[in-house]
Amino acid sequence: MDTLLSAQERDFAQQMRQFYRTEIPEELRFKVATGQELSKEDMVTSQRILNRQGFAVPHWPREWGGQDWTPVQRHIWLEEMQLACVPQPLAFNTSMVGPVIATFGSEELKERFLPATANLDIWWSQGFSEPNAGSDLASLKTSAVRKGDAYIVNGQKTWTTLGQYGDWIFTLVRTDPSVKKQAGISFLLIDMRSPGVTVRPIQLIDGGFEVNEVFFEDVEVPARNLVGEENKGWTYAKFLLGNERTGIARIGMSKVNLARAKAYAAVTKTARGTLLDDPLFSARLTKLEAELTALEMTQLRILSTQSAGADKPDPRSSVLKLKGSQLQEDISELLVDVLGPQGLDFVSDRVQGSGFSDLPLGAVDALPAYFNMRKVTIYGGSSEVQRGIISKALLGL
Amino acid sequence: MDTLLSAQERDFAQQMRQFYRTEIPEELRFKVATGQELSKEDMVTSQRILNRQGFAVPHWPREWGGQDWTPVQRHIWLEEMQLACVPQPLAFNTSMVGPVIATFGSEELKERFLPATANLDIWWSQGFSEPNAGSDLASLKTSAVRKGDAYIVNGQKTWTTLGQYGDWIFTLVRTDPSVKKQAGISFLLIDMRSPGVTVRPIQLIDGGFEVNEVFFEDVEVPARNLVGEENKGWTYAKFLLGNERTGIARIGMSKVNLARAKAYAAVTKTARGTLLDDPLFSARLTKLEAELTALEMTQLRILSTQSAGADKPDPRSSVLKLKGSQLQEDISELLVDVLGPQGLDFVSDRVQGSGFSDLPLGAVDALPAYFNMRKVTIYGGSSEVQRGIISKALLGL
Amino acid sequence: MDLELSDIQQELGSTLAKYLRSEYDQSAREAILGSEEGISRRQWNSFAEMGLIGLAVPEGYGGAGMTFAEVAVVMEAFGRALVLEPYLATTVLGAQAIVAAGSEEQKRAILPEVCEGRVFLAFAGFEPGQRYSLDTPRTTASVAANGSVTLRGEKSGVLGGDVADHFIVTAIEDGELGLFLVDAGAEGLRRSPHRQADGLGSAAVLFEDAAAQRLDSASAAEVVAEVLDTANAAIMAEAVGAMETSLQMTADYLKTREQFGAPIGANQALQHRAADMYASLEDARSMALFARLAVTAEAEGADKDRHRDVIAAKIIVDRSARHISQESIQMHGGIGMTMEYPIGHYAKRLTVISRTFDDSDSLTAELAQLGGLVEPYAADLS
Amino acid sequence: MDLELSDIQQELGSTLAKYLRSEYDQSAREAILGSEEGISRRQWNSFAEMGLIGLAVPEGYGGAGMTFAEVAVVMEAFGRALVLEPYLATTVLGAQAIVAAGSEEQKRAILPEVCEGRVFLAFAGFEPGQRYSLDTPRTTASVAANGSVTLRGEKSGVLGGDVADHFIVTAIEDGELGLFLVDAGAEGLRRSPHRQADGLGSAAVLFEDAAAQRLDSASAAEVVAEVLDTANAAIMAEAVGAMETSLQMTADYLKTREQFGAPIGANQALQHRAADMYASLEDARSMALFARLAVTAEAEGADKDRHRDVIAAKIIVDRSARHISQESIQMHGGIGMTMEYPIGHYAKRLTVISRTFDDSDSLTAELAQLGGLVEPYAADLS
Repeated sequence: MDTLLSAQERDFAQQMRQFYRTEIPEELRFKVATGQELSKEDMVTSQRILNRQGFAVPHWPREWGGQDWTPVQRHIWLEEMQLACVPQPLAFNTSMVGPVIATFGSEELKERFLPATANLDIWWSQGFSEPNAGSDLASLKTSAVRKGDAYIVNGQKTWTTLGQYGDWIFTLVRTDPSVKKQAGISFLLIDMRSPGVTVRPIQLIDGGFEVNEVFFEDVEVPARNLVGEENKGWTYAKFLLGNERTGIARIGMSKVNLARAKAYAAVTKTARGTLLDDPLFSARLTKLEAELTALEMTQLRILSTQSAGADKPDPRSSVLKLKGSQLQEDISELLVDVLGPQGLDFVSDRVQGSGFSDLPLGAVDALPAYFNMRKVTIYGGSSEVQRGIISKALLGL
Repeated sequence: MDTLLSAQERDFAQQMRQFYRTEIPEELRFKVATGQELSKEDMVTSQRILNRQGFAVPHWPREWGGQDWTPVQRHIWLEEMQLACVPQPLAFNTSMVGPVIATFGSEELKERFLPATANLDIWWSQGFSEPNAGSDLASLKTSAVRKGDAYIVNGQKTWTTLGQYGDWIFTLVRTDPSVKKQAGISFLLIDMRSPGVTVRPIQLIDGGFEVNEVFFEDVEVPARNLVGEENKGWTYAKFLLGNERTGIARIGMSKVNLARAKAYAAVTKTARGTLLDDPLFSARLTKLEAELTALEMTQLRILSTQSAGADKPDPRSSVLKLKGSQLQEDISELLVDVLGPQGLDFVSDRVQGSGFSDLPLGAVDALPAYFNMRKVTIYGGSSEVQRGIISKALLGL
Repeated sequence: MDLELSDIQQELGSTLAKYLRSEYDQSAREAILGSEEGISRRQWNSFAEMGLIGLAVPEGYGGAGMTFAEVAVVMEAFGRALVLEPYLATTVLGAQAIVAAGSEEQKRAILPEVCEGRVFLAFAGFEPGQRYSLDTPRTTASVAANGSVTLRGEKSGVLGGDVADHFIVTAIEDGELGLFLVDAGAEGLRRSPHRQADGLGSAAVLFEDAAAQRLDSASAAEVVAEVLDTANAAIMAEAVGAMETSLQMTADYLKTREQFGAPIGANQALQHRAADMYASLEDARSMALFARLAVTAEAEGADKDRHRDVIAAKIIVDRSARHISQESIQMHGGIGMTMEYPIGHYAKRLTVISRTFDDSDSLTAELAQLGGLVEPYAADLS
Repeated sequence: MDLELSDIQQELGSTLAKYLRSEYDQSAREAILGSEEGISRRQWNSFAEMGLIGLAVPEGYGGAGMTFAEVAVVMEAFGRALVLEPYLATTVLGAQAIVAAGSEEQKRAILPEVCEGRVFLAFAGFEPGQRYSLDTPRTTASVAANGSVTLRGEKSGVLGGDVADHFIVTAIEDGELGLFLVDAGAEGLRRSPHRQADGLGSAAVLFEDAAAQRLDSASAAEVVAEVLDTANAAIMAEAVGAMETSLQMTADYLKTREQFGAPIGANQALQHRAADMYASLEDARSMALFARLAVTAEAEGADKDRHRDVIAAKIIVDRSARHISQESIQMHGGIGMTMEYPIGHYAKRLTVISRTFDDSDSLTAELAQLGGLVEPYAADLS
């Protein structure tokens, strides 16, 4: 895609590439490249290196560590990061709560939280979803009742990703139950070490504990932790969810995973050569490569439109999410199928006991990743929600 | 599938096979086998031979030419007919109007019409659909107003298949516009040579003229041509449409077409051998073969249930239509792709001018058939209607 | 033509279903899954008492002398309940191999114990780096001067190999494929137990001059082919059970889960997709039956088409398993991805089944190579 | 990065769109389709007057000296209107081949006439029984003692061959691929005119010692490769135009056609499928652009990837064309199958486009053979 970039953009890409590949510890990037789980420390280490350089929150206002980059530069920043297998800055901090505080928070909140958020000194968790809400987010029930200088919070959140690491949680809470559901919601920041906060991990079918339930029982939250105005939370949430879609197609990561599938297939022997030579396997792989290229071009087209100054809702963003998530799932399945019968166990290490053969490349992560990837067509606006958005734009019905 | 049949059923199949392959002129069967269009005479010839043997309307009451066959025998009768490439009895006569007259008609109507209908002495056309009705059949507007001993019919029907050959047309007409739409409909038989009847052919994208519009302008229809009771037509129509689904999966025909694709591919040279050896082509073919086998087993399972005496609505019939029509379309596409670039013209003959090579097998009919087959997921209860029926059975919502 | 279950099969199916509903519900299964061995020997004893384990073993060796048709009924019921015990490994693969290839003495020594539920068997055929190929193992058998046989080599993906008491092992002896019986306690045998994604146990097994007996009452290649075809038919029946329950659960969820003030099943887009799942299930049911008929056919020449029919069936069952497992989770949303909720467990089993013994690409290529199902001359007028 | 159309391109596109809306509407097109030749020479003259035919021909030969990027704008507009005249044959295939391979004299003799709309060209490369292969024609060129060249052989699927005045023909001369120019009136040339399913004209052409001139100012194989890549990029642009109109028509139909008292577009199942069509269209649009960029790239080494990028693009465009053409008819129901209603015409053109120059299987196999698009070392940390 390099040929589409201007000379300056190519320089910028080169600079990013260089930075990522020399400054971020290879050991971290190797973990990402081979699908290993990152520890909290890994993510903190990486984000702090990025932040030192101003690469953690480039889309934030300049005074809080942002950069005046063009949409294309922001794309290059993220794409090169993914291609270099650099752990991404924690989205809860950088794409979600950070921009909300920067846009709607008081000066005091900004000073208190933004630098620490950019540097991952605070690990934020997200407290939006509730057990019976799903795509109907606004039907949330967690209540915050004002009592003097504090809110008393009661209720339950769920699907809190990496909540086990969380220092603070940004929540949507119902502050006025008497009005229609969107109108009575506020955006409240809660210290997770407050008495009455309990985090319960949920095991997923990939075997891991990525998400959590968070319970609030008479949790006292200082009123100054309210972002913006009371009962305006839904507006802030919509702003946040709009940001969430940025980069959601994860094209760079999908490229890396396709490249892995290709590299592994090339060393996988079959009766007639390698798996990469197998006509059916390579046809499937090739079609995915073409699909991914199409999606990348769509992303670039959107960027080009944005660069030309357009700023209205674009149903092509929904195509990015719809197709990008499907591709992530399909590629995860391809990685499973490279392994054949040796990819069916949940194992913690490719190296087996003495005398036993090592398991093939990908044997540890491919199948768990396949199951984990089921989430990408569900979260961040499910595929069904995206189709609804597109058909609304197309038909207006 | 022979091994699933009892000894008697195998004998029966053998007898059918023998009859079809010796009694029906090879020239007719060759036309069917190679996708050529049949003339009216071809169809009449074939049906009369079948009728002479009692094989045109086996599912009718015995006194009107039917046979007391089991569901399995009826299946064998049709399956072997399709495998032998015998032109099928005209559905409008044998599956549609015949059973309606036999079940709901007066003795006089039966005597007047049934023998001639079975023998294709009368060619029936269907007058149900109207231009703005589509799947919402009951919203039909063609009116029949009683005037003395006759109805005066005004309105328009469409999608009348082979209406250009029609002697008579069975219609749904509105006899009472004052009640809810299903309640005011009658089932009326109209002589197409009556003054005021006009047939206008509609050209389809396959280049042919398979369907027609039929216009009625003050057409006087004797009241004795009413089937059953006035305003009960919707009941008879539902009975008829229920019958229409019989054999709609057309598995025998799909087998013949897959066999054609296979035979043609085997003589189609590619850079590395024949098209039948091409891994991607043969994978696609093979999957279709497996799909077709699955559908055939589903049909047999339904038959087995019927033979065991069950007689309630069975959503598996909708699966037959849904999957069977999709397969017909997919196989028609495969036949196009066997031809490659030489399948893209509409031509009337494989043999070209002197000195020019003959066109490959299938070049005349494959692409027109592909376009024509678009109808099978639309008519007889579209795929969308079938999904609705299934989900209703599944969810009851 | 009669494709209905016989009275005996219906009785077997409903008795077993009743048992599993009360004794093998979600919480019982969870407890087994969380246990050290990952199986319940108490359940296994119950299965033995119900006569399930020796169902297709001749009566002379302690079995019930029935056929694979009855085994398929059990597998389908086990699929509905996601039974974790090594029935496929012991009854379908192991016992069948011994019945087919064992000497009278070997059968008498092992089969009665198997039928009584006292020992587990496992078939060790697949090897690291060999994918789904079974024809040319690198494991070798050597004969010592005293006539004793020992094996050297490594097997992987040995279903039930984590708990097996006896292994039925493929190995090359003098350039020919052979089948061998190895005691799990034999010196020179080591195993590395694994859990599959679906919770079922398997193992890699290392043979370092482990003592073995030949199972040579029939051609090893033929026995392996027949046992694998039967095992494939068995997991198709199991898959149908698992898909049926998946669809039922999904339908129930669509009917009861409310969003935006209505059950999510009120969404026509989901209704139509549920209908497609139903169609997929019927395809799979039909082809599981097709495979069952192929492995139980007694007509002349039926074995010629057995393998072809089984792999054709598996192509469809795998496709349906993929479709139904993916859609069930999608329609459940996040809850479907949790271990606490059963639907994901079904998806995991179905995902593994469609890659057990072979995968879609290998099946498709093989069926094409066998010439497919439709004769190209069907279009002739002969 | 700037992927927007230039001002000139936008102007070209909107002028042409305006012209086609008023002069090439459904009834105008129907009349052309029903005419003897199946094309309108009057329209062709208008296209010439608008400078479209010689758009990418150098100014010295009567053209406008622009690039393929502008030709793509024309093709997309033609796709929206389903233009029947042989623009692809004459401008994209024919003129480009002569520009690339003709001598100065040959270019001066032919190109000005082409640009003025006075002659049609056609590229005769495909042969009966050779499917999509262009490398090894069986047509041969022989040189007489007096140096004159004649061709023997048969070409098929010659786009625009029914009306062409000059053919650009591939043939083997002394074991090497060559390009030749043959006058349509040459003795020994006969053609059998055909209409494609989409109404476009083509022909089989027989050369029986027909007199020819060599086009040998550049390597024939390279010229053929480049011309075909460009032609593929051109039909992708056309396909995008046709798909865009198909989707728009389908959306309009869903909004306006009522059934059971509501627009059929109120059915959520259809809404979601329409959304999938939109996503398919965007994929195709992106890949048509990708192909256009590949054939117009001037960066160093860009030609290395040109063919690879073009075929990758065509895989997606074909897939989208299939999806959108099939779904548009299905959503229209019976009316979509009639010649009177335009949607079926779009489906026919899209069906033909996805089998012109190559088909999905051949493209997929070729792209795989070229190594695909993603470098396997992307996963490295290098």
